[in-house]
Amino acid sequence: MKQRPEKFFDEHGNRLDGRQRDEMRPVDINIGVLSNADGSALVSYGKTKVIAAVYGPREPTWRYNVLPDRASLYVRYHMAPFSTEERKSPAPTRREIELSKVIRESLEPVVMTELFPRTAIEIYVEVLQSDGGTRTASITAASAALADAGIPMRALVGGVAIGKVDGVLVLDLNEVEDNFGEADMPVAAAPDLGLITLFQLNGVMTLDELKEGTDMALKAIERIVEKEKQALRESATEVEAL
Amino acid sequence: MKQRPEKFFDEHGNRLDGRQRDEMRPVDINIGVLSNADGSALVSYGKTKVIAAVYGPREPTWRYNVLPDRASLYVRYHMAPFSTEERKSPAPTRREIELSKVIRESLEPVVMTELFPRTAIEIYVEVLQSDGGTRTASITAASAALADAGIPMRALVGGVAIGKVDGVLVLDLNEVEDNFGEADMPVAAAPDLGLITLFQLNGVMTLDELKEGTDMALKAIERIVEKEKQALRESATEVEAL
Amino acid sequence: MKQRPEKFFDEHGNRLDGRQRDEMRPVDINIGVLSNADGSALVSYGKTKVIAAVYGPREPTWRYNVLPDRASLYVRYHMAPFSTEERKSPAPTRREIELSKVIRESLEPVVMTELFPRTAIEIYVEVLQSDGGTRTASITAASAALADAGIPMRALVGGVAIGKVDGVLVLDLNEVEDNFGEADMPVAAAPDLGLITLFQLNGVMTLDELKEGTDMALKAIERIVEKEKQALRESATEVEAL
Amino acid sequence: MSATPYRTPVVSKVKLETILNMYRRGMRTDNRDLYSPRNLNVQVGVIEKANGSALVKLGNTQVIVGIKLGIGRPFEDTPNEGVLQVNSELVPMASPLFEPGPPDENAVELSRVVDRSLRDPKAVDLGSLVIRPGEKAWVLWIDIYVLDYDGNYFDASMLGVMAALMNTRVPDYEESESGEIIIKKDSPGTPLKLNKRVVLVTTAKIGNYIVVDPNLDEEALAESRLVLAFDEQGTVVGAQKTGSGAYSVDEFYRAVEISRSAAQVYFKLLDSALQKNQGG
Amino acid sequence: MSATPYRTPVVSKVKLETILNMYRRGMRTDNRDLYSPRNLNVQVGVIEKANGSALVKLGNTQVIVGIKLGIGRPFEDTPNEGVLQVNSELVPMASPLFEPGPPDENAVELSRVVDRSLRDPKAVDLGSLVIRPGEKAWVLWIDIYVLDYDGNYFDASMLGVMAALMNTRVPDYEESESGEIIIKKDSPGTPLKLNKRVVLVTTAKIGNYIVVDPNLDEEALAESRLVLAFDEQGTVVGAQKTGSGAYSVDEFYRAVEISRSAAQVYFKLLDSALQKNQGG
Amino acid sequence: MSATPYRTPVVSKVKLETILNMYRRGMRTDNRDLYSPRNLNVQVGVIEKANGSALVKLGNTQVIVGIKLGIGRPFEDTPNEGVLQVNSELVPMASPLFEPGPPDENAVELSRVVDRSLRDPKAVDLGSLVIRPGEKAWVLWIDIYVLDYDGNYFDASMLGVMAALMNTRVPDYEESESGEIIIKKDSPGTPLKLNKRVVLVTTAKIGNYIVVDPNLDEEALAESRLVLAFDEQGTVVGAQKTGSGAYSVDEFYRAVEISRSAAQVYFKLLDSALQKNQGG
Repeated sequence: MKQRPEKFFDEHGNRLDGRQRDEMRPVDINIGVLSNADGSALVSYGKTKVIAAVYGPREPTWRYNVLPDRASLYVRYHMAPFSTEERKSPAPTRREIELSKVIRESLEPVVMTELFPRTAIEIYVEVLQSDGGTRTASITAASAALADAGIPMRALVGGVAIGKVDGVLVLDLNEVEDNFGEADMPVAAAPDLGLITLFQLNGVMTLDELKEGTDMALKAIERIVEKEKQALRESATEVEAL
Repeated sequence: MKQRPEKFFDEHGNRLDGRQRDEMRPVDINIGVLSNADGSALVSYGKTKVIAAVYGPREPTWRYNVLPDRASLYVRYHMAPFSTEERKSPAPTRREIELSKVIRESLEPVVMTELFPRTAIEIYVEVLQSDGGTRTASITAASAALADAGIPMRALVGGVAIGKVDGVLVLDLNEVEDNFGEADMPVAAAPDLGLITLFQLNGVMTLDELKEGTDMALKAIERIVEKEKQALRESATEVEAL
Repeated sequence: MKQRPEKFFDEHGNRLDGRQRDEMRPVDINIGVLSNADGSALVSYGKTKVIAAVYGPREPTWRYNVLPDRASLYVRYHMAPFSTEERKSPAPTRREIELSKVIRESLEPVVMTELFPRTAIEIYVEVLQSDGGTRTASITAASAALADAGIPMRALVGGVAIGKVDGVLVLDLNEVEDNFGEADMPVAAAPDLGLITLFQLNGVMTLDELKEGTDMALKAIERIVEKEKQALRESATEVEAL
Repeated sequence: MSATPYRTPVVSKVKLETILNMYRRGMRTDNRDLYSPRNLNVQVGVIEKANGSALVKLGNTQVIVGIKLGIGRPFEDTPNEGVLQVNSELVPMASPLFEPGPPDENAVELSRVVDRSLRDPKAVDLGSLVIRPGEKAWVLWIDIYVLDYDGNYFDASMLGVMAALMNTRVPDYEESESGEIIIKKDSPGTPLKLNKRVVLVTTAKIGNYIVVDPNLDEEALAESRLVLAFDEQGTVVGAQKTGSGAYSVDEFYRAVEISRSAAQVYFKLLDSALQKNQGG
Repeated sequence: MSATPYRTPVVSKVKLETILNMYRRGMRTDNRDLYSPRNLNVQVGVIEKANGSALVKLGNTQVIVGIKLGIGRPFEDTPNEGVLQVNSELVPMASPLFEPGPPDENAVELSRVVDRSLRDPKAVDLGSLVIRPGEKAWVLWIDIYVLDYDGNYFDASMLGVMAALMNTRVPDYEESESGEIIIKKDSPGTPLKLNKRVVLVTTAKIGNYIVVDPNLDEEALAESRLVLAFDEQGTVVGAQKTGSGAYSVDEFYRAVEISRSAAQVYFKLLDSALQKNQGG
Repeated sequence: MSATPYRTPVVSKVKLETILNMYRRGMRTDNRDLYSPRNLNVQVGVIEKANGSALVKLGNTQVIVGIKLGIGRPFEDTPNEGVLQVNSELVPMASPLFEPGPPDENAVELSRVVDRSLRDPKAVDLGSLVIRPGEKAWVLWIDIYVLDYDGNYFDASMLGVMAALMNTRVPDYEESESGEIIIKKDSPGTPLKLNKRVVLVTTAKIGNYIVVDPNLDEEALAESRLVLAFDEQGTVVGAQKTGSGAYSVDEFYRAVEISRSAAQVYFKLLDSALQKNQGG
């Protein structure tokens, strides 16, 4: 366990890693990093690194679970044993079970599952390194991987977590801010549709803080989805260039 | 762990909870306590409280297990984590696996499964509080819930446990008598058919004791099944009155 | 845990159990020891005792796993809890999972699975006593049980492990030689076809040692398969004699 | 693996129309207005062997909560606190939608949302549950059992948890010479210390409407639900969007405001249900 | 979840008629009368590495029992006793009716019936297995392996357990300076102390008949079975009705009486089988 | 239960013919000769939070290896050594042939072959990882993650393990007064001590040909594969035949010779990939 820092801001109001309160960590999106998957993306938010792969639409292995009017979405959020401070057992934890669910529910509003009845679209997310914000980075990666797989989507989705540390709202909280802060509020949205698709709050906030935080998240998500689009465009060009 | 009592009877020959040796604890049977289940019953023998719910006959979820000539009976006996002295893990124990089996086998002789081939009748029993005699109270509850679900039965079933403490046979043993007594003999029967449907002995008895105990149990079961019938009649009247 | 012996050979160059370096332990093969299984064999290499049973070809229980052009082979290698020095939990270990796989793969080259499409041939091996060489004894037992079940085979298979102790290659290593030696090299082969069907090396060998060891194993396997044939002939005669 | 649910109750288009028509007139099929929860009935102390317990009926949804205290070890990073453990089971008797087996993703989500909504605002005074710092502490097991499911187990469960916690007594104990903690079985004990009370408020988004405390039909029709935790001051102490739909920003803020008002209704319902229970 | 069995051997109506006809004449298909068990063959010490072991053949039903002693901790409520653990496996090689995997309800029932029938009459002197009260004790692992199943694994298993227990030696040990218990591997040890011997007697109810030691066909035809545990004095030390049928009170008492006589036959068969085994 | 695989990639007869035709001319579909492995690309230190890590691409097969050091207890029979633990996962993102869930027989086999090939030749100096003999030692967790599977995860995994081990630093620590080991989180640490380097070489037998480092198509066509572990001196330090086929003695020795040469190629490829990585 790391120690709780004495304070979360220096004398200039900067955060421990030098960022301002409404500043993202460097975001990196890499499309098509795997050869077998139908689509894939490697996304990093600072030291947080996740990889997402998409298979489908394909005939489901678990037949009993077929939906007659649309595709079933399957999501597995999983942390690599080496991704955490202490080695993590590979068996799925209750946290991973919950996160798989909320990530699925953050993508379902945008995937056009009605076009592929009786099929499965499988999304596998592996957290390679965890430094805060893994679920929101996973949503960004899954969205990009879905697009890379050519699966029709109403819009792209991106995610980011808002934190509250020393009573101040901060954008894209890192692990120390998450572990020792007062609140962690992960948000995902599809800016092109104006839709919030994930919302969780783990901590305490006034109503005003909740609104301020949500607005801060939505603005950042616009920029993240812009990055997604750019990465997808570049990846398409690459293919063309081959 | 409770302590072993010094003796199980007071100077008047009464048991620790004031009962005489052939006296039941107060029996309470409450029909139709759940809205979703096709039938349900809440049964208490003193502090022992169990609830049973019945679904079916319905198309089985586990298809491979279909019987061509009758319904399959499914029974799950399960203890709530808060039902026992020390908190019980919700994972099924070997005891719960065995008890699910013997409860199922105590009901199969009376359920007219031959009327519903290729279907499943599911019986879920939850022990809410355990103070001795949970399996026999569960059988009584399951029998009442089956009747409440309108499932045709040859007869009602009831159960009670005979104990042996300080060398004396007692009716409807409670937890202390069970834990520290010499024998626990749970019996279930369908008095209207004159059939014993459950019989177990956990302890040591002479042949005479075994017979005396069995007779004592069968007499008590007659009274328990009377209570069942009365509760079912009252519940039917209630519905009528609506 | 047993102690590591000071040396593995006495002054005459004999091993701790009196054998010479290229000497097998007594091999015993007993055919048809079970009444239910379609074929069975009890095999001992010294104190190592394994029993193998074969069912099939029969309709597979696990339907999804049907192969359209041949039978599926199922192998379970399992150790009885009392077979080892310390009691072994009956839950399958990673070792048992791996050994089930390599035993299956050592038998597949000789079983004429193409004659029975869409069926399952199940092979159950139970190690009753483990004293080194259980996997190779299991292969011998499984081969004999397959033949006893009347399943057409291209050839019989036998197995034996080569060890290296005090720098010397030895045939059919026992448990002490396995635990404290420098190498354990299990080999299985079908001598009539000149085929190696199992090869593993757990330890360190020069290329020359590896070749010398392989040759030593193959020669021993010829004798083991001869014993298998003899046991099968005698068992056939017995049946005739009934 | 989380999968799109397939065992969902089927609700016809006609029913949807009927329900939306009623909403237009500010009404619901079970005679409520859009922002009122169902009737609440609470019985506390139903499990005498537990340290605290409550049976809650929110409409036809029934939840039983049992609380057990046992001796354990504090977590390494909180040596001065007792241990809070929340577990929930959606037992198969409660609904044809539930299956036997270990907790599925829905039961896990319920446990974790309740857990966070208690833990983050420090609703339970965990500091009062330490026995010997870093060595011995009470483990507070909260077991939620959904017995009958007619929609909205979130709110019903948290009301049950609150009633059970308020009803919980921490047993007296003594230390043996060798330092062992011996619980005095039949001692009166002392009431568990709570810092604040918390409720969960679930709203469902159906068409353009936001309704409080959805019943089973409404849950089946809802695109999405928002579960918000509030304390009595109206501070948000937890949140979870659940379900496969999404919210516009406007809808979202509207749901938050509606929930905040409903939270105060729940606190009042809980108080009066507890009073009735004590009176009865 | 316990389910009505579906993998049961199918026995034709014709066979049932044949069998009942024979019963009428006091005979069975395998040349026994109604109240006699099948032939018993016992080999002890078959697993040299176990502390005790036996291979039992009751007709074509084969069971191997291995007994292991290890160092463990007494249970808290019995600080002066060793720990008895009974486990059984119905391994898939034994029958097409058995499946691989963790013990199912039948294997669990077998373990628990054997366990209770040993524990309640104190058949094993567990007091002799304590090493340091409350701290160290022998754990006596009894592992039952049904290798070939032609009906009635209850009786065969208990005969195997008895033969193996009578064949078990408790290893010698010494305490190291630090208080560790070091087992002397190749020591002769001392025989395990038994207080009494116990057998299980299974009777099947087929039509109006009660038959002892049913074979596989008879089990398939039986409405129900009664498993009774007896000591050599004829005291009942355990009981279990198993199977989906029921007993009239009269049938039940008849089965008890028949079983009680058969128990004495089993004790004799066991003795002579053990004698033969030693002689051989 | 191990079952004949059924989820194998289907390769047409035509493709087999094409491939064999190319082999006859000493060529392969991906422009290699029969005995050359694919291109190797290695990135070390990709997981900053791990004590060592490497991402390896062998052709299109990608493997990431993470190494974690934690404080544990030496095994009883090796009180003077640290503990080596190898675990691998064939995660479902890597291939439509892989399924989610606990490691299957293939993942278990991969873990165990890598483990033995490190353990038997004492590749890691486990003696340097003991902290207090018999009491405290480093546990070296090697986690292999196959991310993209285009054949031959054995060789790719071991190359990743080697690169990650060479990149691993053992943290500094201090002992508290009470004897606890406190890891200094941001200390530079010291490089892990390796005694030797090991590679795995997989050859596939296709028709009469033996080819090194088979890709996915070749694996699908191969009757059998041989995995051999070598150190830099060419000593064999492990072996595993895998797959449902068999080898004639001649083929077998041929495969061993070919593998031995290929091992040296792997060592060179690894060196130059590491150099490139450091240079970049």
